[in-house]
Amino acid sequence: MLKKKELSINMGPQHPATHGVLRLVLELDGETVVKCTPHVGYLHRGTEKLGENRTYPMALPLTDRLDYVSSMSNNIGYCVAVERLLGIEAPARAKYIRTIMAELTRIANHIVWIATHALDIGAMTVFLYSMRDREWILDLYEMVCGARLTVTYPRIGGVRCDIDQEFMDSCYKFIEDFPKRIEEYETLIDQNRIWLQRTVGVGIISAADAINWGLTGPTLRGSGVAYDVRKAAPYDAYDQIDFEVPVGKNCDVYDRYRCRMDEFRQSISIIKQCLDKLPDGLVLASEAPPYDMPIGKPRVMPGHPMGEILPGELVEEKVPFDELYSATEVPKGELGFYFVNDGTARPYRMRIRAPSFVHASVLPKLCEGSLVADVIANIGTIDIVLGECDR
Amino acid sequence: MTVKQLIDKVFLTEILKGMALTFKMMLSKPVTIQYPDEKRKIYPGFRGKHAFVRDAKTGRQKCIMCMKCVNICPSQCISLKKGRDENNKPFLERYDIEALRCIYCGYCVEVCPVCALVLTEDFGYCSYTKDAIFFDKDKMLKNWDEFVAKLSGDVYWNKFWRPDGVDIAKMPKSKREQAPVPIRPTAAVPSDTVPEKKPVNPAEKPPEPAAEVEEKPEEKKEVV
Amino acid sequence: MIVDGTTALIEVEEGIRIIPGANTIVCALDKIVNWGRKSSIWPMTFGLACCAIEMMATGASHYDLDRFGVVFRGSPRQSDAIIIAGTLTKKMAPVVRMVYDQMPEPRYVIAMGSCACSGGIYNTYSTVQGVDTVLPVDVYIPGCPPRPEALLDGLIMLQELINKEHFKWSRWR
Amino acid sequence: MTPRAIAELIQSKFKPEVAEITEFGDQVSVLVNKTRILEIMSFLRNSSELYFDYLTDLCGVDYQGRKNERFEVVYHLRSILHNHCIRIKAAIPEKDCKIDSVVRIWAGANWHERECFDMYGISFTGHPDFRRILMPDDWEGHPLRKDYPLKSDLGEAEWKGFKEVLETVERNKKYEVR
Repeated sequence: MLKKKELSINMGPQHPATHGVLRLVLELDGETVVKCTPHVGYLHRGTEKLGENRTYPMALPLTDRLDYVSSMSNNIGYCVAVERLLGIEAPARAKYIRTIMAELTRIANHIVWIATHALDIGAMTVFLYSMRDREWILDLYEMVCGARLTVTYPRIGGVRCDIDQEFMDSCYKFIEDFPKRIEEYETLIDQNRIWLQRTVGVGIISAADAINWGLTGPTLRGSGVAYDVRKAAPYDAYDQIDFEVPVGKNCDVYDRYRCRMDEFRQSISIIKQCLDKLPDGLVLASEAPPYDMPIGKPRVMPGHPMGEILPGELVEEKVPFDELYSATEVPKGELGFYFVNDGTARPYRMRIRAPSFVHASVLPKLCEGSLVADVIANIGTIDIVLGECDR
Repeated sequence: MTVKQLIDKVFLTEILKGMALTFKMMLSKPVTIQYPDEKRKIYPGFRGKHAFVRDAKTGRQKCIMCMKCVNICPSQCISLKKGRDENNKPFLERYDIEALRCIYCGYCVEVCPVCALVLTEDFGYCSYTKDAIFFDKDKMLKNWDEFVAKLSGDVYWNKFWRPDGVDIAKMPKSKREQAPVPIRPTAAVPSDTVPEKKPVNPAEKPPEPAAEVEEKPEEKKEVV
Repeated sequence: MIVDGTTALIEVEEGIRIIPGANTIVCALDKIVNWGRKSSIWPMTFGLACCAIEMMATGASHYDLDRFGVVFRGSPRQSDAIIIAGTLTKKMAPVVRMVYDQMPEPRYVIAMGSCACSGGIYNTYSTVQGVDTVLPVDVYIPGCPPRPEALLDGLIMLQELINKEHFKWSRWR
Repeated sequence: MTPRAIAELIQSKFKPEVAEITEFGDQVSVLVNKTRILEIMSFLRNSSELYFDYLTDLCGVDYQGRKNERFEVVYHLRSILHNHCIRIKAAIPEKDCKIDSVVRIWAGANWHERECFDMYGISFTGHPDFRRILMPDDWEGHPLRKDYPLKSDLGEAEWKGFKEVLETVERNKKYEVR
């Protein structure tokens, strides 16, 4: 009888397939993963603390760099949250433009996802084809706001620049052309037997488990739960747009892949509706705060000796704080911002509920008991970006 | 198993389809841009290298030392020093942008009330040393000259000077009346030899005690 | 072929001369080795943050790094250069240093983007203020993130740097 | 159910535990005592009319000098079935900085609680795998506390691992070719 000994394998933080700087410590029994321990924090940059030291408009560029694959969506999520906090309503045109941008970003994000996911599993060509199409979206971004990746395009109370006819034409052309591109990716991998063997029946998580673990976005919808913030608590123009939420049923990597492929098509339909319906008007609310928003004094209860408070000193009377949790549906899932505001232009507490963070925590559940090769497929399918995970 | 599935299995149809697509792509027009030889179109308003707008009339920069860009900068990479000449008139003594820290958000361009600052469409300025990417005010003017030399038209306009969203009535007067900047030097002004502070400050050096340093006010409250 | 010894050699480039009439190049061995080295920079895939996405875009169809002989390698043992693309945190710094120490000489470091060059917007408790505190950097590429063209510019600058080197290859033979 | 009705239901069920109900916009937060948090949470999770099956977020807040109890742990709950949500807060004094873990109720709380400990130093009793998550294991201090410095230069308090790297850099400098 041979003596069995478990083998520990360290994967990452420098590993081409970990989508950044994720580190996994795998304990293997032969080819089977017995224990999987993710280590995150290699990209912890202190965004929350930094955000508490900046005013609301100044913290906007920080959100670009959270989930750098879909920076526009993060910006929009942040702006929606601050608007709800400050009680500002963006004009209709700005809302539609934001919706277009959010959906373009969803496409761009899923393109990067399919590129890296397919590359990890072994389909190199998809990477080249999809990155080719992504440049088109980046061009659209550049046209409208002058940056490719970290756009800082939306602003609190609207958007920064109006879109012009050139953008509209290019965007129409894109949504006309892109379905053909999706078919190209599908030709390459949809029925491919290697792809099927690597994805079908791998990384199964049931609907109840998925909800219990707090998964959101396509990762949850692949398990058959049609939960989407765009439907559950609409923001921007989503309540005036007709779209479906694609769901899977087998709860595995392949169904999540199908879900995202269907989201491509839904996004295109949303963009088309928005472009058709795009109202005229302003793109920024008149009461929107300027970039040089005055910082102001913390709000106090009447008669409260604010200003004499020293750090560490107990305060008898309660200072009222505004608290707000606002969620938006970014390509990866539900991006939440929780603000505690004390009346100044700086958030007293800025909490970012990042979908990637939650998704990364489910990796042990997905990987344990599966084969070591499936770990790569599992990392790809939950679509994490470490910038957002570690913040 | 249906017949179709059997055929798919035996003849590797899905692989053949993929191969056919690859073959089709081989004959299509390549998308690759041969970069150093052929350049991609940069859209106007791209946020790149920093520059000071050279005023066509005076040949100098237009900064009025309002500190707005210093205060707004999210990465706090701008520092400004206001000096005073012997007539007690303020002039821009130092204006430094630590461009390696900059995040190119364009806030400084947008808040500047006189449109003195611009993020040009230049992007490639890598260097072997850090010092080369540290811009002081002379270098910023030089950046402008380098940038406009490449432009074809007669005037330049940056869309972040007056973004579409902001109500024009809320802008300061200088910004409302800002016209596209002429970039071809008029005959009267030599383009790069105009001394910076000579017209207002003929003395050799400004009186030291009068120089006041206005550091970033953000700094004080970093630990909250 | 008989070469006319009296004919002066023509210098086509610095240090490279040709013999007129004969298909012969006269140059130092350095030049040939440097030409080979600069045409096959193999950087390591070391994406840390945002800039890694632009690095991917540079490697993909539109910009195609392979044109420059740049092929990404997964292992530090096989690579000549390391492109630090993104924010370097203190937790990551030991890893970066270890990876760098594993690379064979001669090796080069490209700091891509604001965060890698100087810490960028993240002047926080957990961020290293510039990768040059940990590694000797050869080329700084500003931008947040730099355009793919800027990365290509940086790589071309690195090629120029390699081209100018003398005798460096022999020490590590 | 409206958030207000949920809050009132909690109040009627756990009368002495609920300290305060605040409202902002259409969001309601319920401040509860931390002692019976587990009981309250399992009621919210399991009762059929509330059925908060989904823990959206769990985070800490530091109210140093602003409130009597320094820390608060904030739970954002959501019911996917009923599509309603509520915010539960538990005040935690600095001296007795711990609270019961809710990992047994929502598995997703696992990393959130670890992060909360990492950033604020609040311990969660009954957590299955309790250690730091974002910062290195031997990092000193809890960064998101209000008295922690923001700037990169930590001086003497610098993390040991980073100091070692800097020493390595110094040591290896003489072997550098350039």
